[in-house]
Amino acid sequence: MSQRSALMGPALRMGGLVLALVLLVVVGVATAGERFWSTGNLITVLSLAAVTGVVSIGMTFVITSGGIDLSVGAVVGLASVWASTLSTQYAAEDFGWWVIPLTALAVGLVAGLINGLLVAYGKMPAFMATLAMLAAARGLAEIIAGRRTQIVTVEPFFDVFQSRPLGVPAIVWIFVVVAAAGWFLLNRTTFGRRTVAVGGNPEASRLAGIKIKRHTLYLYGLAGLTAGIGAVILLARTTAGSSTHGTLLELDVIAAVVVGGTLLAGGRGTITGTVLGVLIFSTLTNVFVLNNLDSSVQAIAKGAIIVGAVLLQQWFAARERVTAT
Amino acid sequence: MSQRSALMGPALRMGGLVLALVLLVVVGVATAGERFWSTGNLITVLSLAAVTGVVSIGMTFVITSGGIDLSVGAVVGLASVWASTLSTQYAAEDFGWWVIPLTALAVGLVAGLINGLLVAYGKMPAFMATLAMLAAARGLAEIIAGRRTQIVTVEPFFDVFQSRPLGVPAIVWIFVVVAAAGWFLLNRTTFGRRTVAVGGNPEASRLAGIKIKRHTLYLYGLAGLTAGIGAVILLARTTAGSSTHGTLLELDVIAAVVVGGTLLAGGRGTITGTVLGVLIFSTLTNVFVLNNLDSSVQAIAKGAIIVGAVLLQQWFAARERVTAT
Amino acid sequence: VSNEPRESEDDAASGPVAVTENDEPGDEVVIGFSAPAADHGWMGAITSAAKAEAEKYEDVTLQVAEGTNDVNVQISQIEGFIDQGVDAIVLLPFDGAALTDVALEAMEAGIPVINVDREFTSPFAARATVLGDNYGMGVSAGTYICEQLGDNPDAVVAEIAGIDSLPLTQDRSQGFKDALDDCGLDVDARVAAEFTVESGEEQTANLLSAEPQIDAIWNHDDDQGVGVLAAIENAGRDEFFVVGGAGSANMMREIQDEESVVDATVIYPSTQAADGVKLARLVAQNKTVSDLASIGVPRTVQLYAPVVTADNVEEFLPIGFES
Amino acid sequence: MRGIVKEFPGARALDGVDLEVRPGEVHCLLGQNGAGKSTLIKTLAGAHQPTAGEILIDGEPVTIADPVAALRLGIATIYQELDVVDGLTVAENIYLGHELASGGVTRRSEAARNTRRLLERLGHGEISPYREVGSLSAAGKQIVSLARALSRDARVVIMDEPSAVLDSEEVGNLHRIVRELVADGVAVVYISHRLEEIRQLGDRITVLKDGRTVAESLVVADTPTDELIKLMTGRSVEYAFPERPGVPAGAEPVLEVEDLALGGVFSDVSLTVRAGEIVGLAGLVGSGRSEILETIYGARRAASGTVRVGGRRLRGGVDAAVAAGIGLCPEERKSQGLLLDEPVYRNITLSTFARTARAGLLDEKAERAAAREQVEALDLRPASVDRHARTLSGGNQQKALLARWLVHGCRVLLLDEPTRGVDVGARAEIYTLIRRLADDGAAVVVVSSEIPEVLGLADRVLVISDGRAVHEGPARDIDEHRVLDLVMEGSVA
Ligand SMILES: Nc1ncnc2c1ncn2[C@@H]1O[C@H](COP(=O)(O)OP(=O)(O)OP(=O)(O)O)[C@@H](O)[C@H]1O
Ligand SMILES: Nc1ncnc2c1ncn2[C@@H]1O[C@H](COP(=O)(O)OP(=O)(O)OP(=O)(O)O)[C@@H](O)[C@H]1O
Ligand SMILES: [Mg+2]
Ligand SMILES: [Mg+2]
Repeated sequence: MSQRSALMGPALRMGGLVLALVLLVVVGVATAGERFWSTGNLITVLSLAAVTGVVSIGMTFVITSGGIDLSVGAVVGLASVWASTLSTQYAAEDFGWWVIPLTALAVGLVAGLINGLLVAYGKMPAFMATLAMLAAARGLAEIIAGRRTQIVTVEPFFDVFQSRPLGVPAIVWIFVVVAAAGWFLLNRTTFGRRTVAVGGNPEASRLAGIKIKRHTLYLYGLAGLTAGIGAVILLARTTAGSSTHGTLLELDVIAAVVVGGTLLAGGRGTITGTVLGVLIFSTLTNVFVLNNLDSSVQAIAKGAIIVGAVLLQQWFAARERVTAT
Repeated sequence: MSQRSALMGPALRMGGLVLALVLLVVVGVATAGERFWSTGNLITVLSLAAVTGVVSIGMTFVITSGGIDLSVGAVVGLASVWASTLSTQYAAEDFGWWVIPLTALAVGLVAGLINGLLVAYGKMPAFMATLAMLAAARGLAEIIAGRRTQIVTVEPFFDVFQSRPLGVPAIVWIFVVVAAAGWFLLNRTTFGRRTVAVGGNPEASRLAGIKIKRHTLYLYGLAGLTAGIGAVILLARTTAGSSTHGTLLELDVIAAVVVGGTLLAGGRGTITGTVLGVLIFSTLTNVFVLNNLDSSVQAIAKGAIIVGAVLLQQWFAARERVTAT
Repeated sequence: VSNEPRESEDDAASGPVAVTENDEPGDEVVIGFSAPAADHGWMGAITSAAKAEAEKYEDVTLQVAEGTNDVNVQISQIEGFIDQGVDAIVLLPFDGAALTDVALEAMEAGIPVINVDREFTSPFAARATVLGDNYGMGVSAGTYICEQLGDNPDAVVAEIAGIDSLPLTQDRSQGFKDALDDCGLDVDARVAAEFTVESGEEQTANLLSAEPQIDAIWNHDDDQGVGVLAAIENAGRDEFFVVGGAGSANMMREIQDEESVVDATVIYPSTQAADGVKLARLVAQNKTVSDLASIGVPRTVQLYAPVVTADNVEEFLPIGFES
Repeated sequence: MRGIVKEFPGARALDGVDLEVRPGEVHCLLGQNGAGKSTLIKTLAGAHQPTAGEILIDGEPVTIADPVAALRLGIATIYQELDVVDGLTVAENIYLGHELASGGVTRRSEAARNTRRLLERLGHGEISPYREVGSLSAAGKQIVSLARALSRDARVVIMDEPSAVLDSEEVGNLHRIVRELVADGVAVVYISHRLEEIRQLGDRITVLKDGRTVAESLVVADTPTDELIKLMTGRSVEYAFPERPGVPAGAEPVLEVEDLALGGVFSDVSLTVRAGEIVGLAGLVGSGRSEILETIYGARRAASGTVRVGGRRLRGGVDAAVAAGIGLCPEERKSQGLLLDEPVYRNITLSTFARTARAGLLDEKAERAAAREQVEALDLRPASVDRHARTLSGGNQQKALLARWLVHGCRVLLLDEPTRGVDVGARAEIYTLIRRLADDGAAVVVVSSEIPEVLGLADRVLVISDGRAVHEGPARDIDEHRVLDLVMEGSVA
């Protein structure tokens, strides 16, 4: 029984999310029919989910460890700007298209590591450290970009990132690969298991010999890295870098992760849930647009979904506790 | 001796904030001279601080209790819109100017109480409940306003709220009164004691007979109420209600409260610190404007101030622990 | 790389120059300038054009407040200008209604206010007003689309608006709708972006998904247009033509490009604030606009919103701003 | 370990401690609360760095910079506070920090296999390695901690009060494991406040007092209990219970509980406590005694049943219970009882500050005075009401909690494990205090896992087994064996 309940719990919780997603799909089909249920539109939904999705994977790790990262949106903006400056583009023309994604990843990683340093070694509350990074990264992005939209003209970059292997856009593949890698990392590696441990009981983790500070540093680095990947996807999609890229992304990402079932307090994380959470919100947007509905109503629906999902999870968790005895 | 340290600790911490503020003032005087150090400009700084300041007082209570309220900015927007609809304004013409502030306060209070219900009785993490409210309140505000700016034409309202008793704008007086009331409430009343207790150890507080759910409900109600007051101030300043009022206010407010020394984890709160935090940020903005400096640089400075202030507090806290014996 | 090192800002922002005796140095004047955050190209061009204009006059000191989208902060900036006693204020408000009161205060304090782009709600709040023609933009775009599709009453027309809560967006949409009405067309699908590339791309991707067949698209803003074009490219669609708005150099280059879906754009001058600075100087120095017979600076200047097409793009490219 | 000194900001927890442990022995550490036992072993385990002194292993001086270093040296530790991660499975907890992994990828089935073997060795083969630890009871978690220490193949195993949350059967199990370890040549450092346990298990004893070694490596068999107590406390204390004056015949029933039930945990619990009476609840860990107290107190919502105080039916939650004059000293002092970063006086007046307040305005002067009075009466040390509760030792924290209800003036006092982790000296004081409260007319219910304590302290005993009361009667008429028999029968039935 104990084994069953240990497996049933998550399954039940996922069930709720799948149900919500199916419901949205049914509404989509009912109201927009073929316009919704076409390969093209479904690919649109996935493409739109890619940025939030990739960044959410990194955020899942941070939240699982009991932290939070408010700076991801700003870091996406900064990385997109840095990777599309004239000098980066010249370098890309000279050395190869990979200079652009590499720059974005490096910028994201460094910003993440700075967050990690402040949180782990500076002992700052993650909320404040990453809030400071939010402000600073946006400011820096604006200065670098001179507040202009930087159009990318390196064709080989687009040849790679706008390609459609098997008819599916490369950026969707990136999302899929990052999600799969994230699942593996969280569930099947020592890094992932330690992340859960640090979030669930930091003192016990320390006593078990886990180097919590270093681990925390890596976690924020990882979140920054996924923000860098998000920037690459945005560059590929919009063909331009801008300091406004990723505005308020952090809120969408956190909402998706927590709606997916990762505990905000840390100690439990689920990549599958995060992916479902991301898909729910991106399908919601799509259904609203297809029906020409007001974005204000959509905002209210979003609020309601957050409340509903979290309350539902609480209910499942309570049920689980009862059956666990 | 232990009593002394109990007093010295906060005094030291406040000392750091006062120092930061004085430093900013010195920079202001050095770079902008009379343009900075004039009654007119100082009143400008205070007027600018009024909205953030009033809302920060409510937020101080919520954070002290271990919670967070991300919705205050959106609630300011919603309250400003609701209090300036045509029907509210007709009612104000008929019954009196007080209909407008009363509506704003009521809207803020109700939104806050809904947050409180979700957090206290729905057991939702405050971050998620108020994130949902953020989305929903913005959406609702847009729908009510039809996305138009609603101009207030009720003259008696302005006669009251744009008056300048003793040469100081009414809205600055409101800030002063709210801050004083907040200080008294937090430090001298059972309500304040409960707030600190709930933040310090909710389970112990509950088992000691404190009605923590009801208290939590009140706390978010209070935060909503201050958001309502913030909306009134914005109405008085801008003469118009708009669904974009208060955008991103929550981040400024949280930054000010935490920089002021209130513990994000709950259990310790300081109104004096919050007021200093608010003044530091609003003076910073002012000094930047007077020197024609770029807002991007200001964003970076803001990030640096947050990091510096929190690290400094950590340092004081560590020292305090040493001297506490 | 096509967004080559730009020619100096003032070249990009100024059209034909008429030198008059008004340009002779006069009394020293301090002009306060405040505008929303330069978070997109058009707004960036507004600020740099204003600065460049002020540079030209040795008798003008331009006091530039940092751009902000927070009306509360913008009000405090104007309060600061009043307190400093500047000679004139050029104000592009984030929200015209919300800044009216403080503008009135300035006027009452004897400081002339030049209102740019987003109109105050009180005629007493500004000494002079420089406006783009938002309604006219919509009309121009609609008329152009009518000319192209007028014979097909079933044509599908889509609209990608800017920030919906701004009155200027509402005016543009109204003008567009009215012009389409005239030739029996209507707006079949409409989304609103946020003047950012990212939102332009996202909203357009959804829009294209929703409408499998489109004949024409009007996009309000060429800054978000970068994203709009990216989304069109991503979707591999080209059965329609696109009309832009504002008039960025980038969009004009697209017009020159035969392959591009962009056929036209409607100018919304990014030189408005520069005009505001010029007028502010004249007002402060008690001068008059030299090409008018009447004395004194006029109350309202409404700028022209021409349509740029492949035929006349060469002429407009120099005043196109970089996104 | 020689001359170990450990200073905390503001406190010298260890002030020159010597400890020598040999392979193949059970070395017991004894000392009052706050004597520095946990601090000493944390120094050994690398969790704390000593301020001075040296640690030698096989005669070689070593520095133990962090827990990893200690583990590498073969020192495994079971800490006093439960140190498991709820969100991980049993196997993952056991291998946390030394995962079985290839290139960072965990080998799950191998870990599960080894875990099953370890658990079987501990007599708990029924726990699945894949079960989430969060769903285990406190005792189950302690088993996982044990298994984790075993999994390290250590030369030295340190156990800090491992038996505190275990019932007697489990304790027997634990002792068997310890003996096995010792037989394999492992050295075990064992901390417990239960003297009889030390007598059964220990080979040698080191006694700490106020951060100093007062006796080193005494041989257990040669040292009488009295002497140990004297060494620990610096005076001789009777491990004795106060007199039972007997409940006056006409005493009013104060607390009446009828057919109380909580879904899935206990049912049909009825009990009546009269003024001046102490009722004890005896039973195994996990039998539901804490839940009974918490349900009476309104902290859990009863499925059915009624609670009356002074004849008036109690409705609502904790606040109603407190208002009616019930007080609860919870099982977990730190997490359920105290505001650790608030001054002692605010902890003491946490239930009464609203009463001293006028129209919502606090009267801190009155609060301090009330607190000071209790601090003096209970001999709480240090006797400052402005110290933060965090800096008090366990026994003094417990006194502060009792003081809270003394200030409140309770008619009914519910005490859950009032002496858990409290040293012998302080215990006697707490017993006397509880009796004094009863004499002053309070109705007291005591839960303790130490059966002699329940029997010695209470006037009347309820034996709880599997959530049901299987026996009720005067404490005089029953002994420890009988209680255990009842418990066994109860769980068979
Ligand atoms: N982190 C800390 N900071 C300050 N003082 C501490 C800290 N940890 C322990 N102390 C103090 O050190 C002393 C020894 O504490 P320790 O926990 O070692 O006692 P103990 O013998 O294990 O007691 P118990 O039997 O209650 O577990 C106490 O006075 C305690 O208050
Ligand atoms: N939150 C809970 N939900 C459901 N069951 C619980 C919960 N907490 C405890 N239980 C179960 O209730 C029973 C009794 O719990 P508990 O361990 O508190 O009993 P106890 O006799 O007080 O023992 P202890 O001496 O450890 O306090 C156990 O079977 C336990 O698993
Ligand atoms: Mg201990
Ligand atoms: Mg118990």
